[in-house]
Amino acid sequence: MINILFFARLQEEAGRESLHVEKAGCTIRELKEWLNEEYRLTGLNRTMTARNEEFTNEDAVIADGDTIAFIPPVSGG
Amino acid sequence: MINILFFARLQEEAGRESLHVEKAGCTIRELKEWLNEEYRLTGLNRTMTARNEEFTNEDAVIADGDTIAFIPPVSGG
Amino acid sequence: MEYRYSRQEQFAPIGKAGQERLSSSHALIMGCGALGSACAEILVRAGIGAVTLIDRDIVEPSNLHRQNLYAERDADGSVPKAEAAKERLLEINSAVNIHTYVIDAGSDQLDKLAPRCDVMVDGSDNFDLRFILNDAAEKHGVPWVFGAAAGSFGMSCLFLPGELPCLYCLMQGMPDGAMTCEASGIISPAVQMTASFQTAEVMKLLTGNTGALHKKLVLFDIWNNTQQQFGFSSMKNQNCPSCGTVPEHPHLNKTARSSIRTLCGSNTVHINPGEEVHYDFLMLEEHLKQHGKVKKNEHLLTCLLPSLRLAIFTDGRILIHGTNNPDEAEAVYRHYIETAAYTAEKEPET
Amino acid sequence: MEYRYSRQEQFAPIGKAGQERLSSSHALIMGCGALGSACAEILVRAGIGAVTLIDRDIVEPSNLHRQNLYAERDADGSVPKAEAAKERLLEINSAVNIHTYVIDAGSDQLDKLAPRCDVMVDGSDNFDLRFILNDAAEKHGVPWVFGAAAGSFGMSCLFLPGELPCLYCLMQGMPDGAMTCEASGIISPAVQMTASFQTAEVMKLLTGNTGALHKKLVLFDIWNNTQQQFGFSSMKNQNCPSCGTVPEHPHLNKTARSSIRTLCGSNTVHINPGEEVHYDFLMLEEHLKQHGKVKKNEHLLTCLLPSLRLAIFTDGRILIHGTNNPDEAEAVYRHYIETAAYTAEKEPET
Repeated sequence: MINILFFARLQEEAGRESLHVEKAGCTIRELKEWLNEEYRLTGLNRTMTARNEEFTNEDAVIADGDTIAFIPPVSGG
Repeated sequence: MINILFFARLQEEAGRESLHVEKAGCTIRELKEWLNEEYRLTGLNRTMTARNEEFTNEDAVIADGDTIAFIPPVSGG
Repeated sequence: MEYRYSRQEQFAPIGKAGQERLSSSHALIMGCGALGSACAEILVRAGIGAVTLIDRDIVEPSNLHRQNLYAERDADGSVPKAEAAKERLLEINSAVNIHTYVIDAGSDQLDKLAPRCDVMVDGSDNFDLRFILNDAAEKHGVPWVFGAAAGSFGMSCLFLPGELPCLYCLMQGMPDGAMTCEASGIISPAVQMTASFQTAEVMKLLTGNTGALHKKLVLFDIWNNTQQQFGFSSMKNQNCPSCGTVPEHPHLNKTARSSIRTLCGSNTVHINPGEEVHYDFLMLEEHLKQHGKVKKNEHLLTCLLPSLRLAIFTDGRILIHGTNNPDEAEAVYRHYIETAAYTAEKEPET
Repeated sequence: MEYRYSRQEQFAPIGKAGQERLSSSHALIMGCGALGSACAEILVRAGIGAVTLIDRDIVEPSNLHRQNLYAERDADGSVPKAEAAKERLLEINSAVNIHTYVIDAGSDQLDKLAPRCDVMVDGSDNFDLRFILNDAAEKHGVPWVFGAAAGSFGMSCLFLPGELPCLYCLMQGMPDGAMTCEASGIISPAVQMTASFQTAEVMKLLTGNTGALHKKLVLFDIWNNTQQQFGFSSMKNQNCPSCGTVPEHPHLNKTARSSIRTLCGSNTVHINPGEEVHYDFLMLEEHLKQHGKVKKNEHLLTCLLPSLRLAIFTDGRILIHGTNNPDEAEAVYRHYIETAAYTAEKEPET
């Protein structure tokens, strides 16, 4: 079981702040593809990703119990 | 084993941000007395206390794995 | 051209309806130091309908590094903080009604002013005043938001009478060893962050977003990058003297009395004669100019002594800058001022 | 009387030594909107030695709810933000050296200005400019602090060339779907909190407290009371075009070209003719006053058309208020302005 956190725009799109799913063993890239299909989340390709509060790249493999956070950038200033 | 967090003035007095000790089963009051003796922490009587991120009073009994935070007030403004 | 509040109304939880509610709301700002002036600026820019500013102090050079409404001219002119704040706030938003009280507010004044406002914002620097605010809030059913900052720490918490435990439930008495700006210094980002927490709760409350209220005490250290939040709903004490089933509001029932207090974060002692005292400023000026340079403005008279500076308000209060020692301050008061003054008892102006 | 920075020096990690370092430091503030003006005020109050303010825009009424250096008179007078900011900052602290550039800064200007400062503060509202800042920082070894806010969200991160991965390592390209003030609105507490995070890092850096630097990206939502911090030390990409072993600084090498862009958070289109254009303001005034009321100040000429307002800068840039549509803006430009102007090619002023 892994824990997924959504922020900012993605929170609105997903309609929720978090998600628990059985996706241990897949890569970040595979998880993004799955979320795009299942939840119609857009722009995930260009969304920063953290695993257990550390940024990570798309090749990283997700372990059981990991928390994955998707961080879509804020632009205003 | 319990986890103790110090903030503000108490952090300076204790010289550390946290402490892990075998104090499950005692009350907050007893823990304060023990900390006063062992670590010479002053003013603990008038320090707000939280257990697992919820404020609690001095009669509460601490369970194994609890996180106890001592929150000495800040006064300036 | 775009409407003044268009970007704030575009924020969905506020919208046009929230903006209208905000524009008919009234906040009391207790203290116009660092937190009070930061909160006042945010709320006035946001388009609140009215603010009441209360402060007993004047702008000093050592305030300028963290108190965002004041400029060098305010310190040079020894302008009372509430008046300097009002002037700048009106330049920012002339549509807001701004009421000022240059007084050492205590239980009498807060008991009268609390029921006239929708929320009270804590910009004070001591827990004596916070317990008075807490009692006034509970007695009149007015929410208030606690805020405090020192060093790189800050804390904030909204109190909702009738719904949440009160400050007295949480602290169960006057704290000792609280962190002050005097001892720990203070940096401006800690001030602005505390004020951000305070005003976010006030904006939620006044725009009708009660579901978004935090209902936790937040504590942070911006230098060491920590932030903690603590719930307190279980702390309600039915026997609490401030909010219990038979409330006594003990801090509202203290009678005003004379006081000599060191002010937080400035090398200054504040003397409150207790009852209102009216000086003959002409006589006082004649007397004091033998000792040092005297200046007057509409709010006060200042005298520069060799190592101290006196500021005497029209209501009889005195600030003695250049000392932290209440005994020294009292001796100065007796030596230079008391003998030159006559006393007239009067009701407080509020 | 107490020294201006006494409470800041009393904060032990700064002290007298830190204050001295701060007073000989120079910060570049890229953009004087909400974050830029909040950061500038904090750093100028804190006693930084010098700031360089860069902004292409003028003060608008819809800025006032969140942009803390500006007053109603600045919006009434269509004053450029960098100039209005400078005026207020000098009232606050006349000892600080303040340099202003009312320009649409791009790679040329930042390549020149970056090496003259100790830190760059991101007060911009778009990632085009942030990637230019990032390249200029990496090329010249100057730290910069990213900041962004929209709705009730904010994020901040300090980048340290040579020590930490850069913005490009983290984002790996221009983001799409980033939150803007246009779409999500913006509330002032989110601005002040973001600026608090940014300036805390800048103060640590400039006072020599490098051990206290956060080295994480922080993200918060002040309406929903969340805050998260993310480390990024493992993200260093040796092939990064901005900070890798063979850096190309691609965003610094783009040649300036004409652009038509919608500005974040205001119903405005910005037209940059690319090369510097010098209008004959007298001729332009004659021409435009047939269509609407014309006003001039030392920085620009404005013309109030039935549903739009034009602001034409001396360097040839144009703001068209009242539309978000670049095509409409371009048509207006061609119709009202281009025909009345003559062009002279010149080097940028910086």
